[in-house]
Amino acid sequence: DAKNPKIGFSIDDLRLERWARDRDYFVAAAEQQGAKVFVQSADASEQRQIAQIENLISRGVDVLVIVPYNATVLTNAIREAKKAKIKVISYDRLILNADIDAYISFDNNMVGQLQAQGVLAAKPKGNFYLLGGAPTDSNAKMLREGQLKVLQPLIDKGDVKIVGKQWVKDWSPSEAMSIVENALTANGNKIDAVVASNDATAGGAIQALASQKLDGKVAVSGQDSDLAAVKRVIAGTQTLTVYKPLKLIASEAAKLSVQLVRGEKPAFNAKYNNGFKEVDSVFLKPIALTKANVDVVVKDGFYTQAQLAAK
Amino acid sequence: MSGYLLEMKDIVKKFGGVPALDGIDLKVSPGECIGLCGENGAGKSTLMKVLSAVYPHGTWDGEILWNGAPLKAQSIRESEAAGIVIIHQELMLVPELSVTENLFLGNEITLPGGRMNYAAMNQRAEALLKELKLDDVNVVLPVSNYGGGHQQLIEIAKALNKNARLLILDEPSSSLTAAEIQVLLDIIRGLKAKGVACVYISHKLDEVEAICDTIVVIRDGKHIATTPMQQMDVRQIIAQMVGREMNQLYPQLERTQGDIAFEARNVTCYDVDKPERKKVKNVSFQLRKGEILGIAGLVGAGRTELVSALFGAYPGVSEAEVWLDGVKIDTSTPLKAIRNGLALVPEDRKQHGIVRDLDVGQNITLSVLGRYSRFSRIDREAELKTVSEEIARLGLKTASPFLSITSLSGGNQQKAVLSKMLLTRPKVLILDEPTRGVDVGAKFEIYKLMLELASQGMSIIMVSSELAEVLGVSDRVLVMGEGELRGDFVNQNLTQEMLLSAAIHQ
Amino acid sequence: MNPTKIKQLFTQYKILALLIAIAVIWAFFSFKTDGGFISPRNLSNLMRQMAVTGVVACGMAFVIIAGEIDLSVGSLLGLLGGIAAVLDVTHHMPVAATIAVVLACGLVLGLFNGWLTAYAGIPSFIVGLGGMLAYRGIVLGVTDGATVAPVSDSLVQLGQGYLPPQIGVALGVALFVLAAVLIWRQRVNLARHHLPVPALWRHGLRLAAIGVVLFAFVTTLNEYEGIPLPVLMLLVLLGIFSYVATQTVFGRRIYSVGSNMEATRLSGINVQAVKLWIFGIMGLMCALAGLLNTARLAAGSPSAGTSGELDAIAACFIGGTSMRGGSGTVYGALIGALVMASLDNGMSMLDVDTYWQMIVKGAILTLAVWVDVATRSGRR
Amino acid sequence: MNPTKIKQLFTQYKILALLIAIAVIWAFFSFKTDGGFISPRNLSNLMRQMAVTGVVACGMAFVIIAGEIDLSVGSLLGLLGGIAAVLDVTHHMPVAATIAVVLACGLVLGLFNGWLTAYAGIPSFIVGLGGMLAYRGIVLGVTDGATVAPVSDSLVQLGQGYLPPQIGVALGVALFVLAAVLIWRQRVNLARHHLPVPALWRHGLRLAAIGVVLFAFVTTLNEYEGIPLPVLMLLVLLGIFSYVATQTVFGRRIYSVGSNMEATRLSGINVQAVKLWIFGIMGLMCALAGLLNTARLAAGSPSAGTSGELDAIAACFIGGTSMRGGSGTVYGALIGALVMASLDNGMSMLDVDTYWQMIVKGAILTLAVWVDVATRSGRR
Ligand SMILES: Nc1ncnc2c1ncn2[C@@H]1O[C@H](COP(=O)(O)OP(=O)(O)OP(=O)(O)O)[C@@H](O)[C@H]1O
Ligand SMILES: Nc1ncnc2c1ncn2[C@@H]1O[C@H](COP(=O)(O)OP(=O)(O)OP(=O)(O)O)[C@@H](O)[C@H]1O
Ligand SMILES: O[C@@H]1[C@@H](O)[C@H](O)OC[C@H]1O
Ligand SMILES: [Mg+2]
Ligand SMILES: [Mg+2]
Repeated sequence: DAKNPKIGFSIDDLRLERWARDRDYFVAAAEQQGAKVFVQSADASEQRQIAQIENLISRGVDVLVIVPYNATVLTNAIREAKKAKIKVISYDRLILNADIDAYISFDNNMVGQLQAQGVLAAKPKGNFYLLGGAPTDSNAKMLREGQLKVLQPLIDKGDVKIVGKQWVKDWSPSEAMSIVENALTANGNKIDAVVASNDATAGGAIQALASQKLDGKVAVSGQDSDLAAVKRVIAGTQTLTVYKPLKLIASEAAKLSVQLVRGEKPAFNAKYNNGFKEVDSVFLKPIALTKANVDVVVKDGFYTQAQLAAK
Repeated sequence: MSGYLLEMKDIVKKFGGVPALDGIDLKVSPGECIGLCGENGAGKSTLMKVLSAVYPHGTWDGEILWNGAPLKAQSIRESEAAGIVIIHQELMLVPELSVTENLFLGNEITLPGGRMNYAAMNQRAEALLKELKLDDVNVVLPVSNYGGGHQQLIEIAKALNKNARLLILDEPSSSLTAAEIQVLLDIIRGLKAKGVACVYISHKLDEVEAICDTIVVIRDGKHIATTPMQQMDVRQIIAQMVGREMNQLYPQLERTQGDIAFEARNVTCYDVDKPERKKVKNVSFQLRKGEILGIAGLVGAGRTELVSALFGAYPGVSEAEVWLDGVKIDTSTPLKAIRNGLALVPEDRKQHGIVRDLDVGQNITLSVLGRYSRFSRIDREAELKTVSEEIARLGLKTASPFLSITSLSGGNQQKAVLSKMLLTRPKVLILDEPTRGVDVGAKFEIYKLMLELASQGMSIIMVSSELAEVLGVSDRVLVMGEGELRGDFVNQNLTQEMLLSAAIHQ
Repeated sequence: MNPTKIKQLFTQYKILALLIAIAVIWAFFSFKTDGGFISPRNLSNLMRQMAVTGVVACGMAFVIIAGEIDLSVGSLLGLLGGIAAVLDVTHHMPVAATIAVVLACGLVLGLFNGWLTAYAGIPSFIVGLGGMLAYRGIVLGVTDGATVAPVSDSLVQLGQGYLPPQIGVALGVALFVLAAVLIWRQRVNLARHHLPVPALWRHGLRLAAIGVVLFAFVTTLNEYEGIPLPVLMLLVLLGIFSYVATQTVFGRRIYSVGSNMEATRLSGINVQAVKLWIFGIMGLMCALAGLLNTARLAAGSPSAGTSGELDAIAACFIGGTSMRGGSGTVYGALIGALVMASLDNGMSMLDVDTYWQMIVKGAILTLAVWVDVATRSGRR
Repeated sequence: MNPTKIKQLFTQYKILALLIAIAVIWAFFSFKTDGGFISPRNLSNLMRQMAVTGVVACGMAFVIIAGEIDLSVGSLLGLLGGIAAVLDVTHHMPVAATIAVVLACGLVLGLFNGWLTAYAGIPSFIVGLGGMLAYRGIVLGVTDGATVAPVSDSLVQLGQGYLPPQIGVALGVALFVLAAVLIWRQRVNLARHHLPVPALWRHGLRLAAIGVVLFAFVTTLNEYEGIPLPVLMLLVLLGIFSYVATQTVFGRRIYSVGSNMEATRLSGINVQAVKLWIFGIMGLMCALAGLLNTARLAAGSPSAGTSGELDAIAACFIGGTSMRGGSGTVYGALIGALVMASLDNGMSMLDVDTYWQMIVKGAILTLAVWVDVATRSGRR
């Protein structure tokens, strides 16, 4: 009911660090608004995610908040939800070809741009390796677009040479590590920057660099501000991580969900085409986090000073 | 036309370069029964596998003429189509399928659409089994419900069900009792009368004598002699087989018996699948030091169950109280049984005896490996020394202790299993059908060994379906029937008839 | 009843332990979700969720009974589903043609697996492992790593459609009659072969139980939207596979090959051909499952079916198919699939943490089989 | 040489087909990468990349030889690696203590798996399937889904360290001497038992081959940074496992149990204890592999080791371990792991598309085993 709405939160994969934080922030914010949250994690399986969404529907939730594993396969599940008059919000990742009510995310194109810019700030020219995200993730494509938007002019000019690019299945660190190890070998260590699309893959890449004693010498990007990544930024082995204030997106999303159920008008700031319709969207601003401004995460209460200092 | 149904000429078959058959000839006329004799490993089964295309044409050299025309069968299907049907030495039944399904395996009667015509097949199956006097077999039950003897008869029925012009029987009677063997021999006589030819392989030479017209003897893969049976007797066959005269089949050795050494009380076994049924009912018996106790009975009498329960090897639920030298011992697992002085040589060599992937020597030392090791490290020297001694002691025929156990003939595999258990130096040795499929020469060796062991004070229990053998070596004979003990005889003036009637009558 | 009697009962009705397990699981979840678990809607969900695994498990049961294993099915179903999506989305093929082509591809690929196992003599485990990689690679190639969508409505219907309620009722009645006839014929046959015929009340009880289950099944599903088409397909497959397994020569040979391949070969049966066709059927089932999956996802996804082989294999083993081949049933495999789907569904309804879900599911899998092993009579 | 002779050769030296396969693969990649593939640096990489799989494969070889299988190893190594990371990062335990605790956990969990298989009688396939889920669930619980980093330098050293070149050379020489002594002893023994002793030149040739390989191995790796510690660990394990398999009572029993469990039991061997310990060893290997993996990633990742079981199992089968148990070697398994790592490494150096990588890997897996099957002398 409208006073105490039931929210179903379907997450792709809790094996990726950031989603656990999203969950915690989201649940806290939603409960503050008087809502009850049911959380499900699909462990990177589309079948499981669909089944879980179906189950959430049969439990009679009022609104579904979904982090899709595969952006394209939820059409039927969402049609079921619509039939049951359930509102659907696409969280962080855009669900394609489906009748969703809202999309809330950071501007992923912007994240990609920040990543490329951050790396360029450290290495204005040279051999770049593009380490993409999961090929099933719509964000991965948007990130790549953003990265190329910044890099393409320099590539055309000849300042930057792309020596290789691969997608990393399920954003897996160990896969990222092998890819970079072999890229280093194939290029005789002549790689100046790795544009990694998130911190998990960046971690793998840096480990591969470390075994060549190249960590800190090669520029590496990332996103999410995972604790380990922020520590690496402080240590100088990772050039930047894009900080996306998860508390903000989570609380905004919680607010959005409750508003949709209560029939209130949320404050959207954009529209985005998902192949089915122009979806009302909320875009939040990501922040590039480097050694210079790393204290932002502490000020924001994202981490404590002690957490960052701990060895 | 030569008039022969089958002519095999100069057959040579090699395994990994070593010839198992070295230029063998065999001729069979319609209605003739050939007795194919030879020691274990002589090549009898191999020759028959060549004939029945288990080894397809091209994997051996030589020529087969069938009705005067060359036969180049590539598969069993083709040889069967020609009319050659074989009953294999090893049981070849599918345990999960019903008796009917087994009888018709590869030969099913079908309804349109590949449906099994169970009605027709069951009927025919029942008729077939009736011919074999197997009235107590229910054709719709899985074949695994029946024991070794019944299965062998079912196997025979399966062959009879095919339209054979030449029937090969490779040791069809190894787990049959006298009465059943008679039935089998009668059936073969009937077939002969209908013009069906047979090749009969058996180490029970009295059967061979009773049924065969011609004796073909081979030794080490070579043809030794082909002689009409009228000109032969069992002794001569044996002489041709082993290459020397053997004037007695059962060795004699003066022995004395000591006090009661072993006692089993109230052994009861419950059926594995139907726990309410008892397969062995409250059997108790005693055994003296140095005594050889034969256990006779019809197939399915529960002898195997009895001895496996004593050894902690019965797969179902069992109760047994076992006493050795006046002390109650724990024999709830084979390990404990062996530690407490028991040893069992199981009936089913393939399933329970040999370990296929180990070599001959490793099989022999399996039970006592700990003896040849320090800190778990095996002392190869000591192990090999023992193995060599054992091979010599039992006359085990093998080119080297490092050969795979599966490359040995059945009789020699049996010796290896026997040797393995003897190395545990048991006080009581239990042998379940120790000479099944073993040739006369080797049998003699095994009996001799048993007598020697007994004279050294070992007590021996021997389960056997061959009454002659039971009478030949035991000091005392127990007779079992339907899970009960039905007789306990001292082996003096005892006859096969007395044992049989005890087994049948309450 | 004393323990021995109970054991006997379990040995005789091997499926009993499983049914009890399902009953316990369902009761538990229903209690915990205030009946939400057994709501018509959720049961409908549950069965649709198990359909893909169920279809694969049907084929896998034959493969395992024949003493082989097929690890490539997850990738193969992904590939075939991907092909279906490409044909539908990119080439706008009519649905019937798409289905025909996909089934044909499935058969061919299955036969290829079978050929490698039976004729080239490569252990099926390896063939499966190789196929698992290769077929997944081909999906990625075919779809270019991207999800192919949106699939046409008529194809989607295959996964999301329902049988009209009246037809559902008719089906239920027909099945009940069939069960009655079969039980009757069984009694007649038992009597003819002088085997003990169970008391009439026993069989009556069984028939009544079947009737109740059928009634509950049809009415529950009709209360929601009707019998879902995938569930109908599963029922049809169950019928066909059980018939093949128990009534046809081919079916009996599957058991025979799995139980004693050497004896079967020496009986003059072309065991290679039998194996070839078993894998062919497995391929067909992968095609069906792939179509279903694509219909359900309304898209061909390159990662579809990942680790589907484990689910299917687990379903077979939970359902009492022997690891060594030679014994097992198709209905057992389906019940196994149902157990797993129930666990997934129930726990997700209870909002259990993922990691707890995994732990519990792992534990229950093991436990279920352990109960099965322990209740089978006293073999050691 | 005529075909029969060649077949005989392959039958006698089962590993020959594999070595040739590796040679072909290496030659191909070296050619394609202009020698980049066999550069010291890449070979060093290659071997480090195969270390984790190799360690697991050692344990898995025993499990498979004993006629069982363990599907839980991927999750288990993830869990143990996760524990290592937590102890190191969160609790700042000294490395030695971390290693000790993780090894102990590995042993205990392995024994638990073994107990379920051997004593509770649950088929190992199911135990593994359950463990695969449950252990992964526990990792997620333990790490709360977060990557645990950064791991202390001394732990990282375990995965990234190198042996000083001199020690490497010394090791190579020692191994060569050992090989010479072993071959010599074999000759003496054969002679003493009047068994045919192969011609001296044959053994000489073999020794020379060993010498060349050792020399190439040590110098190549020294040319880069020295023998990597994980590779050293693999060598040590190879030595220990081969010794156990061929020289000890326990090893003999592994083969015996796998070949004919019933006969082994009837020979008075506690087959349950043997199985228990085999799984215990498997657990230990998972602990080592988990430590290595965490050291290599310098982090405990909740997804570490996913599908590691398949790699290890594939390595064993490629390396000639029989699916039915009873035969196989540890060095075969390691060579199998090397084949797969070579394929992965080479193709990723060539920047082959992922989907081609998978297709090729799948095809080559199957092909390798097929060559192996086909060259073994005719079964009949
Ligand atoms: N598949 C095989 N591989 C290698 N050697 C074999 C094979 N089959 C049989 N042999 C060898 O061929 C020889 C003949 O064996 P065969 O089984 O024909 O003997 P047999 O006369 O039937 O003996 P038995 O009376 O014990 O049955 C034996 O030395 C045996 O070791
Ligand atoms: N190892 C075993 N495992 C399971 N069942 C067995 C085993 N050995 C024998 N049986 C069963 O025991 C029953 C009788 O077998 P068999 O005919 O060998 O009887 P037996 O009592 O051993 O006969 P005999 O008195 O001739 O030794 C059969 O039902 C058979 O299936
Ligand atoms: O934050 C990232 C998210 O946007 C992406 O979709 O998945 C990977 C995460 O790291
Ligand atoms: Mg023979
Ligand atoms: Mg018996």
